[in-house]
Amino acid sequence: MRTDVIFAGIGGQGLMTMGQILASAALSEGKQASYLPSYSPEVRGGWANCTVVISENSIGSPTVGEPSVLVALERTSLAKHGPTVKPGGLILLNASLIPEPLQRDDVRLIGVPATEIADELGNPHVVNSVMLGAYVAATEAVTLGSVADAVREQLRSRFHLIDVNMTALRSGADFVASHTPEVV
Amino acid sequence: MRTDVIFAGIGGQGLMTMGQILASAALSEGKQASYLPSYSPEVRGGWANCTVVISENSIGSPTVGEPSVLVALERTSLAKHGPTVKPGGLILLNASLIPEPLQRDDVRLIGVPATEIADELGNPHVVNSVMLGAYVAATEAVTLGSVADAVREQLRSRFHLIDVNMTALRSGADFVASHTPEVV
Amino acid sequence: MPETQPPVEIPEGMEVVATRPRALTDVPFTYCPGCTHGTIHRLIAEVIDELGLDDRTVAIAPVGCAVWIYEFYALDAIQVPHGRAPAVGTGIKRASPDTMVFTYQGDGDLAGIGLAEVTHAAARGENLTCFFINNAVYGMTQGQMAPTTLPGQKTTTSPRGRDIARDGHPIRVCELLSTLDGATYVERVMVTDPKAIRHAKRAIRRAFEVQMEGRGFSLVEFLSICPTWWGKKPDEAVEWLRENMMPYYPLGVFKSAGQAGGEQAA
Amino acid sequence: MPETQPPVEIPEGMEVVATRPRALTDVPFTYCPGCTHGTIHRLIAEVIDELGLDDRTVAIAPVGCAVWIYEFYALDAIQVPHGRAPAVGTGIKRASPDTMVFTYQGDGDLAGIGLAEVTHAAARGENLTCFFINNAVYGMTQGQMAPTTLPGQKTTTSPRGRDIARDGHPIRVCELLSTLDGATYVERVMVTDPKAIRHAKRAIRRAFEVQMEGRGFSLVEFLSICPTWWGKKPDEAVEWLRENMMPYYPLGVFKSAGQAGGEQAA
Amino acid sequence: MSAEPKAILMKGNEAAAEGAIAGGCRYFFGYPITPQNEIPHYMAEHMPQVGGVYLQAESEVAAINMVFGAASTGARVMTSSSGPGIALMQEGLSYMIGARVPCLVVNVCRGGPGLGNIGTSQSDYWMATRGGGHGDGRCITFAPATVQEQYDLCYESFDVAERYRHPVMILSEAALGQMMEPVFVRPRGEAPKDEKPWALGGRRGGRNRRVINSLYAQPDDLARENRVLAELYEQVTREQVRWSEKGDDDPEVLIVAFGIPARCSETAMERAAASGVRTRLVRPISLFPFPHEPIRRWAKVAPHTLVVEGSIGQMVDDVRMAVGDQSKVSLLPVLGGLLTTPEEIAHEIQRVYEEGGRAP
Amino acid sequence: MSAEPKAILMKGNEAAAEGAIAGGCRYFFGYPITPQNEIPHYMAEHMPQVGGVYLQAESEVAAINMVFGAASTGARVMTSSSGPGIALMQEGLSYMIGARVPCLVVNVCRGGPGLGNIGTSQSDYWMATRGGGHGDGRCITFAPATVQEQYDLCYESFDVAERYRHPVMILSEAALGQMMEPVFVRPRGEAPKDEKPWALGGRRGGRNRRVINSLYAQPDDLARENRVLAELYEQVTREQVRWSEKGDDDPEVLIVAFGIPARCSETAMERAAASGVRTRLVRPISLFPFPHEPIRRWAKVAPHTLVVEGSIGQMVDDVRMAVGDQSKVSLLPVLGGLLTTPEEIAHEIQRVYEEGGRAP
Amino acid sequence: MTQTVARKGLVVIHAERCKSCEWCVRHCPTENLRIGAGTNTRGHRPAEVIDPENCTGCGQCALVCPDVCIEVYRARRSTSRS
Amino acid sequence: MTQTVARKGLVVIHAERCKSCEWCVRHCPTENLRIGAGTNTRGHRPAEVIDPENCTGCGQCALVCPDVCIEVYRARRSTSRS
Ligand SMILES: Cc1ncc(C[n+]2csc(CCOP(=O)(O)OP(=O)(O)O)c2C)c(N)n1
Ligand SMILES: Cc1ncc(C[n+]2csc(CCOP(=O)(O)OP(=O)(O)O)c2C)c(N)n1
Ligand code: SF4
Ligand code: SF4
Ligand code: SF4
Ligand code: SF4
Ligand code: SF4
Ligand code: SF4
Ligand SMILES: [Mg+2]
Ligand SMILES: [Mg+2]
Repeated sequence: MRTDVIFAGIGGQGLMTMGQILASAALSEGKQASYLPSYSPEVRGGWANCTVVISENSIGSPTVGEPSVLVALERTSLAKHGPTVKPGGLILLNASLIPEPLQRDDVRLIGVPATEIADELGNPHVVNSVMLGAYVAATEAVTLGSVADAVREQLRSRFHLIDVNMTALRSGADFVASHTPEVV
Repeated sequence: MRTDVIFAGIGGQGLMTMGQILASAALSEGKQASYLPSYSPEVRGGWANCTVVISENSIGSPTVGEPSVLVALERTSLAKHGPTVKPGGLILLNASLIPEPLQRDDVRLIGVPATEIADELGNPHVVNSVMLGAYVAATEAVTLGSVADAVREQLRSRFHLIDVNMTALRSGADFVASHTPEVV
Repeated sequence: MPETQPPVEIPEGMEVVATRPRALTDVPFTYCPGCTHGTIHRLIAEVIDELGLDDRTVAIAPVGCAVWIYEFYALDAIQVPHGRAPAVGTGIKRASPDTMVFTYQGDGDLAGIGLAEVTHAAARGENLTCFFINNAVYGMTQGQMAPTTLPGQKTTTSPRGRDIARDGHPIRVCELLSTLDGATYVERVMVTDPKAIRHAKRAIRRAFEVQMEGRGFSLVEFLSICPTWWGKKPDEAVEWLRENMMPYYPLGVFKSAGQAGGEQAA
Repeated sequence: MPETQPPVEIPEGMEVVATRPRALTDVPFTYCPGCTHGTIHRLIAEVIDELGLDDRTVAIAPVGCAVWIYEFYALDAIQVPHGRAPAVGTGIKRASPDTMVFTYQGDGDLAGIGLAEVTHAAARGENLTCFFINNAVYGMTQGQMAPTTLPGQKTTTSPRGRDIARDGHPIRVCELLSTLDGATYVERVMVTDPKAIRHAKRAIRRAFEVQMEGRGFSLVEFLSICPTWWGKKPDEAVEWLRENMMPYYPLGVFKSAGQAGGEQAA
Repeated sequence: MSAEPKAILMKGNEAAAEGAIAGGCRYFFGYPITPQNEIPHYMAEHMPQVGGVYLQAESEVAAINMVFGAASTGARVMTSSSGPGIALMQEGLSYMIGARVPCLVVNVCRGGPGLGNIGTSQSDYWMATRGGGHGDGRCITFAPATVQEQYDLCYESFDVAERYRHPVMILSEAALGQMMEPVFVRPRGEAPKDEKPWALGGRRGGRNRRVINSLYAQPDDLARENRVLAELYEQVTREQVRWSEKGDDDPEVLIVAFGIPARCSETAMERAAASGVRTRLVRPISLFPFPHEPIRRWAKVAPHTLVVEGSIGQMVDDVRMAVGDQSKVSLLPVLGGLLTTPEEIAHEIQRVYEEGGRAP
Repeated sequence: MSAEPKAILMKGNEAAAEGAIAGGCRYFFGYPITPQNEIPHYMAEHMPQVGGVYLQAESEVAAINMVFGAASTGARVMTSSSGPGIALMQEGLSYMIGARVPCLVVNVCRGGPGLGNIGTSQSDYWMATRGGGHGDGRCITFAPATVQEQYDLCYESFDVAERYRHPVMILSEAALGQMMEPVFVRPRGEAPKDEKPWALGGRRGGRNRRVINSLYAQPDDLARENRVLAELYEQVTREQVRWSEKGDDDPEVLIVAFGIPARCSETAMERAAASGVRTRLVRPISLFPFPHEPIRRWAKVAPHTLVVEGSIGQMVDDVRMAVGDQSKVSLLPVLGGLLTTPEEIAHEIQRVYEEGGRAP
Repeated sequence: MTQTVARKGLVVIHAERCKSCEWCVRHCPTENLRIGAGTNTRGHRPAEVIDPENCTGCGQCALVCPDVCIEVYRARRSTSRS
Repeated sequence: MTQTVARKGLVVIHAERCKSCEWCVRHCPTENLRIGAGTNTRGHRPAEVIDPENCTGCGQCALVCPDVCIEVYRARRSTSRS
């Protein structure tokens, strides 16, 4: 089984970390994984995205033309990548920054008010963890436990950030679990 | 008719000037001519040679593997190029600096005591003109008149040198005319 | 949210004190929050406005965070290989001497890979102006050690701090170039407070004037902050600049109108 | 004619005052008659002999008339791209710090194409020695204008004389490099009379000593003649050097043991 | 499960750096450029741990010459850069080829020409395989397709470089440098201890002097060296041609691609199979020497040959030379920092298949 | 006979310089290197006469960037160098290609790799035809064989460069630069006066601003530019393929050679004819675009194809691509600064003829 | 379109350009600027004026703003304040 | 093999290396060197000693010779001159 996802947003939103953590989590579950980032040259604020492919067998292409899942952190990313999602696929979006949804009815759309959730948790930087939690809950590509372990590993040297990210992961997952998926 | 000659010596002996003057002279006679120099990178004292090809028609190759005429100004040049001269060809050499002749009996060899002649003329730098005069007398590739004109043109801005070079040309030609060609 | 705050109509009887210079397009800068590249851009644009040079100036964009100045300036512009702006500028000036030319170069660009080109341009007394932005790191490429990185400063390629024994000493560009006969005007300024900013603008103006008068090579060095790779908020970065860069890179006019000297700015 | 004059047996009771240094091979120099490249070669070889460095020195050959030093020195040697000797030397020193490294570079090589490499090596305080032969022209390539060609000097690419307005000012390398913190020892000498030659040899020795003691970058500049492209006999060339080069390129120690200054040689 | 080797997730750039260190590399000279910055960052961090040296050069010109110097002492030395920086190294590479000094150069290729962009590309194919600057030299060039292979090739490259006393280039891609995949790493090794009979360091113990040089003023001497180089390249061609292949044994479309486009092609082949088109992929791993032979072999079977490469068409020349008049060659160029996708390639396979093939 | 044009004896290098000046070149930036020094010497002498500028750059890197700057104002600008210097210009050339700025670069090729020697060579064939640094650019490359042609091609190159807004390279050879032959020269012309809509100089008269740039941060934008470049090269291939040919109409041996070796081949063909071997010579004048078509046409006739070139084998790749499986390709490499001779080539013609030919 | 009352100074902040760097906030002599609560489309929280009446039109904020977000106006001296 | 008589100094000139540049001639304090009449194989006329008795062994000639053609010997101080 091969599953793939594109995380897209602008530089500085923690996209790359999301992708790396997901790939680590998959690896720790004995799966194969590839993580492929892409970004514009501005140091901050340019476009950015990454593709993660997870598979039981060796991974051929690390790129996907028509992703099965898109996680969009802001408007322009949704506009750019939304139309490429495979029919029957899934789009998770940060509803706090993306007021207008995409006009597609052949995909599942889940809006997560991630910025608001992060603000409530007192740290605007954990938007990415909220969305990652939501992604895991919605796809079950890996377990939330493996993701949590990968986050802990990643934050080894900045352990004061571990708790809030754990909460953020869970909040994202909970949001998806407790809301009608076809929200927005 | 295509005729060719290689002038060979060491840097600073005025070889290149000889070749250029010969090519000019040919051109002034309405012939085609190419002059092709070759030298090592030392500024002074390295090996040097040039090939002149004269023809009634357009000149194909400006290089020659087996020249019909060689003019050698010192020992190493004779050693290097002497063996390549076409059987039946001609070798003119500066006998003042080349004591031992080449061991070939299938070519004409003419030794010209050019350094001595130049010394007698009071200017050691006109060795090349002596040899050029000798070459013209021996081959009649061009007329001595055209060569004299070309030398005059070349020395336009250093006209005090014209006379001695004219004498040198004539001395070289005279030497060839008045000696057994198979000398040395 | 509205584009401007307040969403404005200017009342009668008010005159403009500060507005966007005409020599800037309306393309937003690509810099990180608080980065002083933007401040310097604006000052240069203001001087171009004031001297009325916008219809005869060519801007030369470096490789570095400021690579997009060809989009920011409402001027003819050319984007050139890393470090080679002074050579490109030389070509432009030789072919079109009445065009005003300025380069805008980072410390990696000018003092690293491009040191030969700027030094020779200065030695030739090339009639152009170099704006040199010293932020003590390679900003665009992720904060590596620059030729101007201070002793002990941590960067992505000096993770334990710049070690003089291994990495050598920082280069003081103004001091170096002002030894050259061809350098007409060389000054080091900063842009970290209003007074310094006003002074920096005067330096920019003097540099352009030298060029307008055909008096040769001018260079203004700006001590600048890189909040991102210094890992500091803008105000902390300003503090760090004052405490660390200023002592190593003293402000002042190093060369003026053929006169040498390290005259300190007030 | 015999190889030596007289064809010699040295009588008993005579001691050698001057002979071929061991650090030279017996390959004849490729230089034009009277060219002082050869004098400088011999002095360097003598110092290597005297300091006993021949079994741990690598010579770096430039591109220029001196390219063949890899044949002239009885030492390990490497021939490198034009101007890049200090970078190559850096690589050698970093990989093999107890090897003594010297570069031998012309003014085209060091002050022209290679200005960035020597300046950065100096700034880094790279522990190697550069011998810089300033003959005010590109010798090997037919006498073009060099960065050190004097104002008004005629060369094959300044046929009407170097024009400051077009070609810029000559570069004074010692003055430039001695502004750098990493430069430990910088001196300019000449080799046009016996006294100057003896002094030059002392400078070479000091430079090697700096390197042996691990004290960083050292450079000795030699004012040198190029009879061929100056179009002068050797003695006229010496005269020209004294009258024209010396005033522009004053002799002296420009930097010593961390001390700056333009102290004039006696 | 403790003794079992464990794969770790690494960026391609980090894998290149770690692979080189494991292969005995102890000196790194380089200048920053995206998308390869993780290599110098990793080296700055790790070289001191293994008693090596990371030194940031003032430019790529200086970097390659520092490599020249350090490598001339017999040490294992590398540099890395991307297109514009590699362009600046061309003269230095030519000298190292002429002087026969081994080293490793990693090019994490970005979009060009000019400043281009930092997206992924393979458009330095010519500069790698025909480059090495002026004169007759060319780089021995390997192109990895996975992060593991990036590690392995960097690890191995010093042995190859020293075997032939010649620079080796790894032509990587932005995508491969930036992506993460699991990598099995080896213990960090040292360079073999055997003395190199050409290495400089002073005439220690009074040995004969050694010279590293590429100047041969006499044409005969240079001709001799050129002939040696030509023979060396013949030997390299006998010994170092590397490729992988997979797919049908009676292909209708032969695909030739290297690096990431080759992996995308693999996935595309599954789709093609689903639409009933038989394909075979030959993935060159060595770009010089180029695997002419397997390509020609399959070209005789497949009426269509599709080249997928990240340029407007460079490797396609080598493929054309291999294929001769045996099969019809088409090109799918992947331009300007773009990533190709299995979907795009599958579409092109279908297109060339339907277009009808065989020789010109 | 007064009004008749008179040929004057000129060195190839002087002819290049005079041809460029006659073609409207007014700015020269360069750095000395043998065997092309007569070009800068000539320019230093003559540029002031025509109101132009000769400026000696501090390096070839600076020179090509000065060319970039001056050419960006719309002026006709050139530089010249030889192998090592051209290698240093690769990055700058790539920028000019990416930014679409025309210029003329003359490479008077010497022996390589490395410092090599100053003898004659053609071993920068790849650097010229595949070069132009990193990325997808390549130089439009012409190779003269006579001093007259050197003059003519330099004269014409500015028109070509401006037509395509692209650098043009003349790949000359040491021998051709140094040799003298009669040349018919034209009156010195001026560049056409029409305003170039891309040329910089400030927004004079309040016109819109202009930007010369090769950075396209968005992959889609760079892909678009790459596509434009690919199309440009197709157009160049349609419009600029140049070659000359001569010899028998039913050749047994097809000779492909450019520059001086082509002229030596011409003389060798007379000898071959004398020994009863029928030959035909195709001499590429444009190296990129390469004259594939005439070569393929004659390869279908001649069972043997002999490539004579001053390298260990570079153009032979292009010939192989053209010939496909139609004829057996052999190479006579002329190495290391050596000059070939008609005798050597005649000998090789005989050898390949006797060996027996046709496809692989 | 708020019609502002007559005052000494007036600043207009281009919120879309603002990157919330606080340069202006730190340098306003009357401490009349602050980072607002809203977010612009790039995710930054733009600076805003605290009390329009308090602005002297000194221009310091515009002088230090690296993103040229601020325009400043000042009452003309010759004109009487209404 | 000329057996030289005892003397203060003795110079040996490697004629094959000499390029006739006259540095030594100009710098000999006793004006004891000159360019000879013969030519070596490279075509230069090497320097030669005028009067062997006149050489002081001062070494100036060797010091200035750019082509390392000259070896200089001097009578040992301790040794009595025979
Ligand atoms: C030849 C070449 N080398 C390296 C790079 C990569 N590069 C891009 S920007 C940059 C450095 C920028 O630093 P600086 O000049 O200090 O400017 P800043 O970003 O700090 O303003 C480098 C090395 C390049 N584009 N080209
Ligand atoms: C990259 C490169 N550019 C140019 C040259 C040609 N070149 C050879 S020697 C030389 C200059 C030599 O001048 P200088 O360094 O002053 O040494 P000199 O011969 O005067 O001692 C040049 C430009 C080269 N070999 N390589
Ligand atoms: S990386 Fe540094 S220099 Fe570049 S824009 Fe950001 S803060 Fe400014
Ligand atoms: S050209 Fe000049 S520097 Fe070179 S060897 Fe001759 S005299 Fe010396
Ligand atoms: S103009 Fe002056 S008083 Fe008004 S907001 Fe700006 S800094 Fe504050
Ligand atoms: S200084 Fe400018 S960018 Fe910074 S907070 Fe104030 S208005 Fe915003
Ligand atoms: S040693 Fe002294 S005295 Fe003797 S020849 Fe030499 S310079 Fe003259
Ligand atoms: S100094 Fe040396 S080379 Fe010159 S003339 Fe005297 S011995 Fe000969
Ligand atoms: Mg910087
Ligand atoms: Mg010189």
